[in-house]
Amino acid sequence: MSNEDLPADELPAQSEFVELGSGETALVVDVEGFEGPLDLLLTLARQQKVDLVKISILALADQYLTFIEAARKLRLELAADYLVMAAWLAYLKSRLLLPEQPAPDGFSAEEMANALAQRLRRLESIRQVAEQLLTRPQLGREVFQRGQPEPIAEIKRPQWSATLYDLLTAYAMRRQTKARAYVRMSKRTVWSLAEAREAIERLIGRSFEWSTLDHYLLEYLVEPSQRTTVLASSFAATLELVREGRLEVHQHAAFAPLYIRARANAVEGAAAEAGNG
Amino acid sequence: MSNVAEMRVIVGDRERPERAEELRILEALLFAAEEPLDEKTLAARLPLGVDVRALLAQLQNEYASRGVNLVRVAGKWTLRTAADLAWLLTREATVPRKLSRAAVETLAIVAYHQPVTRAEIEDIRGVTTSKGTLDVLLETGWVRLRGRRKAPGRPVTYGTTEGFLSHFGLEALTDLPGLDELKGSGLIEGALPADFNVPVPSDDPALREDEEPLEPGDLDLGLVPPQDRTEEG
Amino acid sequence: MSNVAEMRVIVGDRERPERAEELRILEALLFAAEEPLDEKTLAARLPLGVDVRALLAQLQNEYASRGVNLVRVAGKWTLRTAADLAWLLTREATVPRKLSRAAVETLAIVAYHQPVTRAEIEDIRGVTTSKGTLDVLLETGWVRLRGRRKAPGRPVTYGTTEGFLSHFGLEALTDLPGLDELKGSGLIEGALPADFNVPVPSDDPALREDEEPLEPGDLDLGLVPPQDRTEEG
Repeated sequence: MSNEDLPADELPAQSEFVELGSGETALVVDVEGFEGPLDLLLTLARQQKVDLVKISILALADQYLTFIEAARKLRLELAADYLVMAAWLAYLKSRLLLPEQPAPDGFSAEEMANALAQRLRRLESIRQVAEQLLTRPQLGREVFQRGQPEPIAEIKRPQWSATLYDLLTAYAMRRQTKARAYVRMSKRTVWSLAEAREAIERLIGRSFEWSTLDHYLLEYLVEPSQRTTVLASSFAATLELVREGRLEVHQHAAFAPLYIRARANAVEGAAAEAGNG
Repeated sequence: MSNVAEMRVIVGDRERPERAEELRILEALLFAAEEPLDEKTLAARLPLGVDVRALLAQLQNEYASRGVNLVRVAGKWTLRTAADLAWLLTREATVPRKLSRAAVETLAIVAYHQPVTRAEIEDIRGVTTSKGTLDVLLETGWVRLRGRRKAPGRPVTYGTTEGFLSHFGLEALTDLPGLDELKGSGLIEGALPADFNVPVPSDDPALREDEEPLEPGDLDLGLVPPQDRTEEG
Repeated sequence: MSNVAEMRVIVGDRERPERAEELRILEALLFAAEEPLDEKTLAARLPLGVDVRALLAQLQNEYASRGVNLVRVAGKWTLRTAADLAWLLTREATVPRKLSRAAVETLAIVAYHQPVTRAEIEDIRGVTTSKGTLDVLLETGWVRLRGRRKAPGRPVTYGTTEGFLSHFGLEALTDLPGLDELKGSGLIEGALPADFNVPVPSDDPALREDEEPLEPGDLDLGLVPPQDRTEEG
């Protein structure tokens, strides 16, 4: 036999050959080349050169067993599958040779043999159709699609979404924040003590002349609405600065103008401080 | 006319059996090629002595009226979709996008305070509103240009559309909650100045007394999408 | 010669408006596409009320004698080079990896006996199918996991894909070569239980009565590189 009649598109590497010396058929087999016991059986069956329907299972079983015997003598490693098949064929052979008797599993030897023949036919036919399939023009081998397809460009159109809740939350939040911001603005019309103190320190500076607090305030803070708060804060800040010994304050009588001036030593001290800073 | 048609039929019929095998080869080569092919490459695949240039001219002519044309680019030949069918090769896809916070806020202000100018929106929001924000809102189809305010600079006034109502599931603009409802739902809470109010919105399409109509050309402002915006997303 | 050419040019010019625009669009779509298109997709790009099937038939006829043919694979339409020009084009083709004999046989069994389990494949081949063989087939994209057989062990069922039909230029699974003979000789039933008398292979994505859906994770089986899988587990 030869491997050429195998419907394979790829022949296995011929690694090992076994020649059976019996003579009647020069059986050259490559164990590595078989795809399992069924494949081996199919190859052997083809040697009977008859339709698989009319195959002699008995002869086939003999051939298979001969092959396995030879392979074992040569200490070829055979997969368990092959040996299982051999055992089963030996059993089948014995059944076929004996007069028919009811089998333990309910199948007659004839039925078992037919089932095997059917399996072989099925394998052979699938190989035939596989071969036919492969002879079809294949994409990328015999037929080609467009080499430079022109892909469809996607123009993305945004579909905007927002919920009524988003809308109302955003609106309420913004209006509210804005409204609160105005309230804070109106508080600025009050002059804080810190602001007053900073202003007085800045205004009097190094002036050692007596001058009225009113004079300073009217000159620099003319807005009438702020006079009260400015005067109150300034007076409080002035008293604090006096307590710290940085200002001198003088008043002739109740409700008379307040005179203030910087204290000389305090200014020196402050100047020294500023120098250090 | 019928003469021409007849002639075509005859010519067409005669052409088919005469059509050179070389033309089939040429067209298969050009179809399968992954890049434009030059005449030398094509000639190498054709029977010796074939006039490649003449064949290409014939093929080009055959394809001229078809959906695919044989064109020459950089001295090489390739099949290309006919230029007038380029639109076939684009597909519009809608991409869901969420409005930015600034846009949602501006939209709400337009809804409640319409007709409203950009300066008024900015005054309410307390921040500058970018041109892009209003453009996006115009693109949504929820905001429209109403007219112009009769005031120095004649600023454009904005209002909402029917599309706005339908997107937000409002039967009418007056369905927008008022101050009491906003307070009731907890969206506005805490102390507010006495003069704080939420206007009763109206999208009456009739221009108000202080509005005048838009001029032709004003409408183009936000309705024609700039080319790049479509690609952006 | 110059006369004929001239005549053709004139006819060509007159022809342009006469050839249905729909045919140009159809041809452009099919030329541009990266993969076969179904009639629905084509119809969506054509004017309403156009008989797509009739147009396709006309186009198929027009292209029948050309170097590029309009063919139907997996129920979809695509342009492909004429099969008789294979000799011309194979030279530059990157030949896809050749399948082993075991893989080819397994592929055929999956195609003709689907939905089929690994045990059934092994029964037909009479040999254990290595995991690698099925992996290779899954990798080609021609074979897919369909579901699980409602049977002890819930084995996975395999079937072919559209890519399989497309690769072998089959319009449908019923076009498989030799299918009728296989059916006639009763060799197609394979190991299907007697009460499921379905004598024809089917790649219908709908699961059969004796199949149940895959679970999430099953699909990773052949698609994730093996080393990742082992790390995971």
